[in-house]
Amino acid sequence: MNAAQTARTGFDVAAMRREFPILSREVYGKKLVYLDNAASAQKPRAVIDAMRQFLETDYANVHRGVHFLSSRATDHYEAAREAARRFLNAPAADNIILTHGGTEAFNLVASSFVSPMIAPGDEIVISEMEHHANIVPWHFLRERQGAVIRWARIGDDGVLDLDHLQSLIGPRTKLVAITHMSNVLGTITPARVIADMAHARGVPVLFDGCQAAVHARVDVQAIDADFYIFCGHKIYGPTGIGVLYAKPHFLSAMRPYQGGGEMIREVGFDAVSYGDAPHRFEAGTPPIMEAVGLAAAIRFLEGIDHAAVHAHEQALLAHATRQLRAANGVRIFGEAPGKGAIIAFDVKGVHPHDLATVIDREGVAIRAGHHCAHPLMKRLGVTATGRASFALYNTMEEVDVFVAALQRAREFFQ
Amino acid sequence: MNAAQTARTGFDVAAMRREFPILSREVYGKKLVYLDNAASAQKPRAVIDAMRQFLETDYANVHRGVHFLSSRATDHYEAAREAARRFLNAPAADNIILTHGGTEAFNLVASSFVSPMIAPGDEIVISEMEHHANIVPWHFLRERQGAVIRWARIGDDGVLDLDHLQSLIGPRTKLVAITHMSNVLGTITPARVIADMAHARGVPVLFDGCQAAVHARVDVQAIDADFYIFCGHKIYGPTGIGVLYAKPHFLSAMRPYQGGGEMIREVGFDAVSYGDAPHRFEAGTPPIMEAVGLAAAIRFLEGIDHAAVHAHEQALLAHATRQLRAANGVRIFGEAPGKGAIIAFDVKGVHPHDLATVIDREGVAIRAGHHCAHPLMKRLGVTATGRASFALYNTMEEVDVFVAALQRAREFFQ
Amino acid sequence: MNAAGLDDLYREAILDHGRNPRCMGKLDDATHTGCDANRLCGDAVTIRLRIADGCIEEARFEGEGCAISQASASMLTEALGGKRVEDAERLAAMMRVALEGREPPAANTLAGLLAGVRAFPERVACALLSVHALERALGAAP
Amino acid sequence: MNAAGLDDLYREAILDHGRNPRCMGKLDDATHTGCDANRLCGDAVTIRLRIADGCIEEARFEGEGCAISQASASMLTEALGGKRVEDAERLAAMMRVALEGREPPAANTLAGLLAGVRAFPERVACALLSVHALERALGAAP
Ligand SMILES: Cc1ncc(COP(=O)(O)O)c(C=O)c1O
Ligand SMILES: Cc1ncc(COP(=O)(O)O)c(C=O)c1O
Repeated sequence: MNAAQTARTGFDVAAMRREFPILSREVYGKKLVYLDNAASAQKPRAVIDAMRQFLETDYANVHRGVHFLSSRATDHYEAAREAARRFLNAPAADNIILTHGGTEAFNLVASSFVSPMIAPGDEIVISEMEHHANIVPWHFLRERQGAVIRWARIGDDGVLDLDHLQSLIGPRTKLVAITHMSNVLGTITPARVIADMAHARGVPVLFDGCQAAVHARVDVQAIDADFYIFCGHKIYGPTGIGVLYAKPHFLSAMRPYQGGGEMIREVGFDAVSYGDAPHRFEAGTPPIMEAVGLAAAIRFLEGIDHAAVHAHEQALLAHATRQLRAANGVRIFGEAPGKGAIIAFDVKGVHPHDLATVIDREGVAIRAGHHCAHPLMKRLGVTATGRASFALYNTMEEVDVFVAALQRAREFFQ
Repeated sequence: MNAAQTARTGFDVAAMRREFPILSREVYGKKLVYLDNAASAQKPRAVIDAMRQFLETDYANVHRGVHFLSSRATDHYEAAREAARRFLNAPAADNIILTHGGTEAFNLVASSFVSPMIAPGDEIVISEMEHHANIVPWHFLRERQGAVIRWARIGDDGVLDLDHLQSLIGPRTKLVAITHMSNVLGTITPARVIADMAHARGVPVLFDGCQAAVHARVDVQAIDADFYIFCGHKIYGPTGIGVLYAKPHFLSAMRPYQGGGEMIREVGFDAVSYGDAPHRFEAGTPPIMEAVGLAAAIRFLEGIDHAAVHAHEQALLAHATRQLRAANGVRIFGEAPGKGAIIAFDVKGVHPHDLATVIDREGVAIRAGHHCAHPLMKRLGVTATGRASFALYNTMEEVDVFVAALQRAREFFQ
Repeated sequence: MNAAGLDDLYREAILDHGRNPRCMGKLDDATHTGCDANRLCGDAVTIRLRIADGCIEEARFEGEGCAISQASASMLTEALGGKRVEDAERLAAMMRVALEGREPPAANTLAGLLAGVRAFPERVACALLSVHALERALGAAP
Repeated sequence: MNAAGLDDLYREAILDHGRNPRCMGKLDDATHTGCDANRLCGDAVTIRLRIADGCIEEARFEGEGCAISQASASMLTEALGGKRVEDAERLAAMMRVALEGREPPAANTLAGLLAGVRAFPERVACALLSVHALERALGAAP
């Protein structure tokens, strides 16, 4: 099946797997079948080596130094900003803020951009399928400043209800913040349509690209995003780094987020002034090694055929969906057309945790739980689901191993 | 000199140097002499390898998963918390919050602990020799909430004026936040005395241990710190991770800092509740790889003779101080008794930047500038200084190379 | 299931309690109530007791979650009926030690039945959920 | 100094201007003022011009910082005296291109004298500080 698959999509998955050292490890004496990619993807040799080599040859703190290593490290760091710019097709590197993760980027926007303009009763529009990272910062504004969160509905198929979304955007709306791809349902949202909708009412729009960045091609200019967020560890890069794209006029108007070194212009005893964007938002020693890893991950993705990868992931998704549909008692959550390679599901009579524990002993790693999406769980009427999520290194055989393990687990618990 | 040095202190610096791959590199065809350790220290093989090996064998996201790798990664992550606890001699691992850096830790305390109790006119007491990371967050509270920053004086020798400090602590003081070791002057402050002073007036105390953690032994119980902060990259660990120690009753009373996954208990449409410390303060995917590196750095430090290292660093400091005092036109800033291995200085007729550029071409990396300490620069009456800072891998010969290069630069500019 | 440890985790008794929980439901005249939820996975257990003269006359639970958390709640509440409060407290303490500690519990005890979980550190919290709920119920003011 | 590039960076002319800056000081009847500071190193330059009939009658600077930033300010203000505003603007633009761009500037120009900085990327900002201050002065309302 693998050979056929490769022939069909022109994608050599066996060669790809050799780039990821961890994939050759065993778990309880079984081959590792890693289907928890939406939580975090594994790292190719290129990323691991880039960080190691950087630490062994070019490491120093950035920006503040005039010596050779500091200047090298600064070049590396700024090259990562430029790589992120390319990756998102942002107009300029100054539009890119390197954060310590996706979550920090949401909090930065909430604190530096949204919070200062919130009066009690002002609204933030999100959807029912957001990740907690795109919910809890708005709850902070609700608790502390009286903001109101409006929840755009999704259909039973997991498709965002655009009419309902539109009806929520009104004169008190300060921001529309919507996922570009759901980490549970796989739904990819029509970003340009949403942006136009928000802009028609003069409201800025933020997209949560933490999942989309690895599955879809992102072009922040084409979708006219005002803010776009993704993180390194889900695109085969390191932990501890995220990217916030923002249009320059928002950036220059935003107050600083964290205070510390690098982000200031002048610090006095009774006064302080701040540097320009992006530095104003990058207080302290930044994630330097992580930036090197992020740049390597982006180069890694640039070096492979995006269309072939996409076709491969879609083939995995289709194969898994078909098999799960055929299995007894399995229910799939999320059937949006064009969805990304994530399947949330449950199995009748088997709690997702028990399922995950049982198939883990066969080497199959899936996620079980609420996936940091409590409101979505409520919307779906469950407390937890299983979730299998696919990466470019997964194979059709792995899907088969997963489904067979799931069947055996179901029988065991019956 | 090296052999003698080793004999004197019982410390084998040549062997130590072999643990740090970058030290064998050349710069402009010259041997690298890295004296910018206070900005960031280089990484031993043990740290680099621990992160690489983790990514190659055990990587996954933490906490949320029931599968093998996730459980391994969680163990690694929690082992880092325990390592940080040991390193600080904190009573329990739950007192340890892993942040994305030193700077984030200051901002967390400012935002989650201090900000909610600030009324206009309330005071934060710091010193004239603080790093911007321990200044700018308080300026935020000044700008946004009317807090007042009170500056404890230092003497011309760089010693903290304890009488003045005491006189500043009053009924409106909400926090005393003082460096445990100055990143410019090298001054080590009497933490326990300061803590007792603050506690006598019922005021909590925070210590900035970003420099002290690598040069002094820290015991947060012995000094009775309420908050203690250090960061990974200055103790031979990775970027992107910091540690905040806090006494449990403060932690449990503090509101969350960033919102996102992992830090919640329950997220609803109209309500949210938060998890317990330390998780309440660790939103989103944490610095997992970085935690592995931090734990390796701490184990590395635990594996060497602290007294011998300290003696070695003090010998470097004494040798450099002697030589610089003997050189023409060199002025040293900071002569506190028992100071750590940092020398800030300037050279008559040579701007620090020009000096740093010139000696860089001889392979010597020092820092030139304000060292993220503008107020201290004003106090010293300069806009910038040079700074040489020593690590356990520096040698007496390196000090000689540095001083000789400095002398040549001085002649060049005369 | 032949994979190491799984048979030990999901013993017949546990599967049975998981499928057919005993003592499940409301207890309208409860004097003591305690509940606990697992932040990470959403499992939840509420235990209700009717205590009179230092004796647990009736115990019931409600809950939602995996086989381990629900079977543990079922087995525990079943064991509580008729016990004196001190004995219930002792049972809770014993189970905590048995599931978190180093020494394996005796095979034929309640903790022994759940002991398979010790090989699955990320599932220990599931087994302890009802223990914690019980502790809270016993500690709650009547 | 024999190390590669240093002699080129610190040419005699630059050292001379650094040690004995020309046109340094206040200009009480200035019509145009501009200043810039380097956030990272604290170098600062203020340029003051007296402009009449489109012509720079006098130029002066005040500043603090490294040899490069101060020599560049000294050489630039010296060159400004008597220049027409358009020519000063052209000079600023040329220097920016020469120091930031790919093509090395001609040796016998002002930019040429400063061109050694091109091998020291972290010092280019020092050389451009006074250029930026000049641009601000020229752009400032009289
Ligand atoms: C859709 C979505 N948004 C936001 C996040 C938060 O990213 P991170 O945990 O890296 O901060 C995640 C990942 O957990 C996600 O899947
Ligand atoms: C004394 C002191 N405090 C705080 C910091 C801030 O640490 P970081 O830059 O790692 O956030 C530093 C280092 O730059 C420092 O030297």
